[in-house]
Amino acid sequence: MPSPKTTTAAVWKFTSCDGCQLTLLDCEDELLPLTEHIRFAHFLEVTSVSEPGPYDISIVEGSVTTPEEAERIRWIREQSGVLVVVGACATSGGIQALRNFADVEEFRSIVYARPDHIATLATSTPISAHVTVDYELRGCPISKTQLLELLTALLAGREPDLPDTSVCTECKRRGLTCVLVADGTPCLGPVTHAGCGALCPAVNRGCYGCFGPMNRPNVPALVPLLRRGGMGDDQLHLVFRTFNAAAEWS
Amino acid sequence: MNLVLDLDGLDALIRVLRDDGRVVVGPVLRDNAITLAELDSAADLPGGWGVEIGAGHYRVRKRDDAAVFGHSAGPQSWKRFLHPPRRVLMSSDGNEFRTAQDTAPDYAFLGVRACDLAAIAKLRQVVGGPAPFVIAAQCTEPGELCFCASMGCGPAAGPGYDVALTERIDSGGHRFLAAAGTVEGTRLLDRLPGRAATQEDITLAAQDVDAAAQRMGRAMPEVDLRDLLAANRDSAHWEAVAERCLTCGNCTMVCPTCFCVSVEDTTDLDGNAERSQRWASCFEIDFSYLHGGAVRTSGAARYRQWMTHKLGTWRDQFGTSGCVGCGRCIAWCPAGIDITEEAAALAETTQLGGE
Amino acid sequence: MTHRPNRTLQVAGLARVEGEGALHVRTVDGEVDRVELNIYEPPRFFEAFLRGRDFREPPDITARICGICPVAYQMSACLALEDACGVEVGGQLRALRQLLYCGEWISSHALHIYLLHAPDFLGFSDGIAMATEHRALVERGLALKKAGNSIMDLIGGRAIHPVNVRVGGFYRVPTAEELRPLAETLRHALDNALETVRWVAGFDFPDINAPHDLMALRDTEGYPLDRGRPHVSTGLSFPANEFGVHVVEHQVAHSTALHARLDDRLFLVGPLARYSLNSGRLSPVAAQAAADAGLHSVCRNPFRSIVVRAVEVVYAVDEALRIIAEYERPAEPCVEVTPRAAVGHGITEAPRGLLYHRYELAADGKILSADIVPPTSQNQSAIEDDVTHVVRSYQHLDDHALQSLCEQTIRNYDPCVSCSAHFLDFTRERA
Amino acid sequence: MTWLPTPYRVVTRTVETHDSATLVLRPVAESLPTFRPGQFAMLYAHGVGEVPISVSGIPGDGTLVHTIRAVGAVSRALHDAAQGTVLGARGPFGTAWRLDDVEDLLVVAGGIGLAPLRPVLTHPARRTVLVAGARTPQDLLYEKEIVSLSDVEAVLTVDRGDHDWHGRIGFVTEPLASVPLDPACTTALLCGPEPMMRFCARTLLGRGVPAGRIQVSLERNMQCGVGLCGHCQLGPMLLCREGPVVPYPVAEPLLLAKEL
Ligand SMILES: Cc1cc2nc3c(=O)[nH]c(=O)nc-3n(C[C@H](O)[C@H](O)[C@H](O)COP(=O)(O)OP(=O)(O)OC[C@H]3O[C@@H](n4cnc5c(N)ncnc54)[C@H](O)[C@@H]3O)c2cc1C
Ligand code: SF4
Ligand code: SF4
Ligand code: SF4
Repeated sequence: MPSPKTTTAAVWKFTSCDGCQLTLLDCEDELLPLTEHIRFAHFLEVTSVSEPGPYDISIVEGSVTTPEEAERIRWIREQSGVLVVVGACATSGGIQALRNFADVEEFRSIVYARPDHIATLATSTPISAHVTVDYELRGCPISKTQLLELLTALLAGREPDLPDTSVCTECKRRGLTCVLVADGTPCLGPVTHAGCGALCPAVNRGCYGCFGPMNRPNVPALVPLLRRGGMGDDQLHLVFRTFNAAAEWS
Repeated sequence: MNLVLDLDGLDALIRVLRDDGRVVVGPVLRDNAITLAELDSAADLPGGWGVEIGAGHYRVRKRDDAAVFGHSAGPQSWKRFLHPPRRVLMSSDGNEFRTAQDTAPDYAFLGVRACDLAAIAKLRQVVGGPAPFVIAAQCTEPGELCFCASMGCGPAAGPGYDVALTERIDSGGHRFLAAAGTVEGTRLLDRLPGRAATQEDITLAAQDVDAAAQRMGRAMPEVDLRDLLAANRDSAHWEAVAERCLTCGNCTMVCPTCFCVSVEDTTDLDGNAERSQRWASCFEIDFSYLHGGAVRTSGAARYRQWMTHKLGTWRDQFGTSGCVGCGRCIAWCPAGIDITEEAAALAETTQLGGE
Repeated sequence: MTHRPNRTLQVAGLARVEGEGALHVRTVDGEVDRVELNIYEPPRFFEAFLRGRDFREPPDITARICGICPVAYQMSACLALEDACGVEVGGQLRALRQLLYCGEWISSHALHIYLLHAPDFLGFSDGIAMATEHRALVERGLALKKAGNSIMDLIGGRAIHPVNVRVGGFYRVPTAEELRPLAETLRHALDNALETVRWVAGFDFPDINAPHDLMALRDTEGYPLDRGRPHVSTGLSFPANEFGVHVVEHQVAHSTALHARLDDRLFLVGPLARYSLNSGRLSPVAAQAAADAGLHSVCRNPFRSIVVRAVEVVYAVDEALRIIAEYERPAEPCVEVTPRAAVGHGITEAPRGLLYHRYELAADGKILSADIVPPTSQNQSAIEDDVTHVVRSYQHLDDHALQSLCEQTIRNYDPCVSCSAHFLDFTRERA
Repeated sequence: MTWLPTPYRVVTRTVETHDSATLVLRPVAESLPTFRPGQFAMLYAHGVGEVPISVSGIPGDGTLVHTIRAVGAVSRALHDAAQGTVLGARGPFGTAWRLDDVEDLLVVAGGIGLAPLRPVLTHPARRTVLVAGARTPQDLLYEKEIVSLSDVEAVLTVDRGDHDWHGRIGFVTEPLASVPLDPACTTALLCGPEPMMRFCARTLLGRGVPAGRIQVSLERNMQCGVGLCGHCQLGPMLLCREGPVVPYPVAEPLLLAKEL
């Protein structure tokens, strides 16, 4: 038995769907070995135990959409050695950031009969808008491979390998045939951040950008190609305004 | 010795290679494209399928005949097998370092065109590795994006093949003229059912290949490309390309000679480490990362790097051009950026010395 | 008079539930004065921003309501949109959908049984702590969960928010050969699933029966999964398009989740309801497992829901194996769907219970309004009622024990609090 | 075998500055061929990664001497390697400083750039002048050692001084403009940030040092050291092969191009 390491980790949820923290539990083969190296000091979805900070690693899922959350993230930052934010919500505000482009009062009244009971902010913002972030995992949801890469890198003291180039590079390494060129299917792969392993092209589908923009995407150059694939103004507008609506696409 | 094989003969060829323990790789129709995969028999070949190809455009189409090699370069190249997308380099337990087991099988490549034969040579010059057994397919029907003739790499297969096939379908039937290029090739042909080639077979095949040279869809400008690119380091044209370039890296990934790799370190929970290499691209910003930031961040600088290396500085480094004229980078560039057109645009505005 | 006439129990952050909630219980003079399941999961306004989106988007967008049961959202959304467009997806395409859904049931139930719920019965704070003493058990649960995920990876392209689902079917359908290795995995999973039933059947269960009405789908054949008609234990049954007439949501001050009532009565959806209304339709293997576990044809004890879930895992694995055995690759990955101005309804059985979607489309396929009623908002009143019962019946317990029991009562429902945020029918409420 | 490091053990570790340390490495079994000044090794820190590091000393006893500044994960791990740690080394790679027919040696270094130049300070020359700069006095490498080298006329300068600093303040270009030289007989070796080397070379050219006698050591991302990974391209060169030491006339046009 390796001696139990004392690295403590806390998993925090902000406004989100739980999918990214679930990714940790989806590491079925690695979960128990991981717990021999990392102690989960706070992970509400999994355990009733909640130890006070500080924590070596904090993993934060979700965006900031309430005044309480804006407070809480500051406290978490203070308590955490390394702050890792995971998923589209935490890195770009997530799908709920669509409110940033609309009137949140109206949203509130569409969903609730007595909107005055609901405390919410007018915007959904990424964690980095509030505190300094050490590492980001993109994706809606994040990739299990990248999560394990990050955790093993932190444990080994190396830099995690998280390329910020296009999905195309992964698509080609997998040996997939480009759906944009060979089928005329609109694909956001050329401007989308790598990390998923080109899941959509692998099922003959165009990438819809759930990992958000790559480093320096050239969106204007892609737009005519999407049009050629049959996308109209409406669709073009929608396709960049979904899971990473508030990210910098160009 | 020259032999004429029919489809059964081709099938026998695959069988014999497999019996010898080789993994036979060749063209197959898959996911709306003609890709490369392991062949069990000649029935796996894309008989009757051709392609319609343009800048940023590729469609498979039904041919009027049953030709199995009637298609130009597809989305993949032999690079995947000789220089795999990911390869473990070594492992470490902290005290000892071990080279990774080389698990590459003994390959036989079937249907290698002249351009790709040249590419295999250029790639192996850099990355090394065992030579594959090569059955070339002479090019009798170049595609819309082919320019191997102007790169001096085709359409006739140059040296380096073990056997070269020339496919012909006419009133005389569907057949392949098989010519051996090496002793091993001759030995292989000896084991195949076929008839000895006549002079006519040989003449017809040569004519078909010659005619192909006249039908190339593209050509490089007739200037010294190395000088052209060296003279254009500060050209404003790079900005113009950068407006269209997605910096997605597809061109480098599909290029049969682009060899760049990045190294990745992985660790497991028991303290073991592994180093691997994976295909990298000079279009990745991190590719030129130095402490403090990347050297090449603009799209213009990255495109310039790619094209300059491919057509120019490759010669400084390896004594030959990095481009074989297969046209893949044009077809599989989603934006349809055409290296021959960009070279022509540069040539138009450049006075090279010595004229 | 009891010994402790006045007390307050406060659980600030409910652990081992998906999403964020709190519980507040107050007793005055020995009488339960107030029980509030307080869901403070911030609202995300899905129904609001679905308006104006394209009819092809809800399977991807609504999946993001819940990372635990995205397939359920995708399935209900597809069903509702196909209903609006007058399309039915049948044959092997439907079979693939069922297969995908089985994957989610297996994975979600295994997660709940092993990591969230069983620790309550065995006295551990969580699955990880449980693994220190019962490593093999937890590994079995994880293996089972992984089997479910591998179905979703293969059919859906990924386990969380699958990418391969679209209105009308899929983007790419697997070849029979690609499914073969999955069958191998599932045969092992079946053994694990059967052992799981045996294991959980041996737990100690408090003797409590939920008096509420039970509602679940009933399909023309088989156990309900991806389609069917809502049936209620009272004998009531209605078509999907009448869901809104019977199930009405209303907002409560203490929660961002809306509460629902069925014809103004408390009701339950989920494994207990599904089982009690359909136990006769389980596959022989699953039925045998249920019988061996001592389940009768109706089960109203929420604490035994863990056994029902385990039986449902057996069913889902068995069903997945059947589908793979009978699979032939369809010629097209999807049927064509042309939008039209219409309203569509779709109900499927999420692991946690019945999930309703309704969309109103314009002729060009734009969504005019959307309405989503997730299982947890349907169950929320019943959960509070259960907690009230528990507090009433177990007044003699000390605060700590009573609190644990209350939490366990909530976990009986595997409440997926993250998705429970919000969903009220806008049009009806305004009217 | 190209990629297989040879195990070396850290025998001594000397702290040089707040972020730099010198390691002496002894082969665990096999040793690498002898390095020449200016050449580099690829040093591997277990599980963290491998980076190019020049030799900062050539004792001739089979050991490797490297000075490492911690700037990122790998250099940090190497820098921190305690006595006894096993590291991996590959090499020797790259070009060396050309020292044949040296009369007067002028060594110009900025920051960690002094490390690859340290071995030439003891090279026999008619006269050796060292002009070394650093950001602050705390960043000056080998200060005591330099002062003790009686054959070296050393001019040290810092960008920002402090109250303990009584030496020069300013960039290396300033002393370079005035240090006594016999330009025609001078061989100048430059290593430091690119802009520094460009300015210094310009100053020296202005003073009449022949361009062909100015050598610079260049830096690009390197992941293999043997021309396989492609990262170190600078124009026509693969810097791991044709560099890092390059004659200034070759380097100048490349350094002037933007983002090359
Ligand atoms: C020929 C040569 C000789 C060198 N000699 C020395 C020396 O003697 N002492 C010393 O302290 N430093 C030297 N360096 C610089 C040293 O290699 C970098 O500081 C080091 O690579 C930084 O890696 P990192 O992982 O610590 O930092 P990060 O900045 O986190 O780097 C991440 C990755 O980027 C790459 N990278 C970053 N910077 C460089 C760089 N400068 N060169 C090449 N790749 C880089 C590496 O692949 C590295 O793994 C030399 C560089 C070269 C090219
Ligand atoms: S399919 Fe998409 S991701 Fe793949 S190469 Fe084409 S554009 Fe890029
Ligand atoms: S291909 Fe694009 S949309 Fe699909 S999973 Fe990857 S990043 Fe997300
Ligand atoms: S040239 Fe084309 S393929 Fe290459 S990086 Fe630019 S857009 Fe991508």
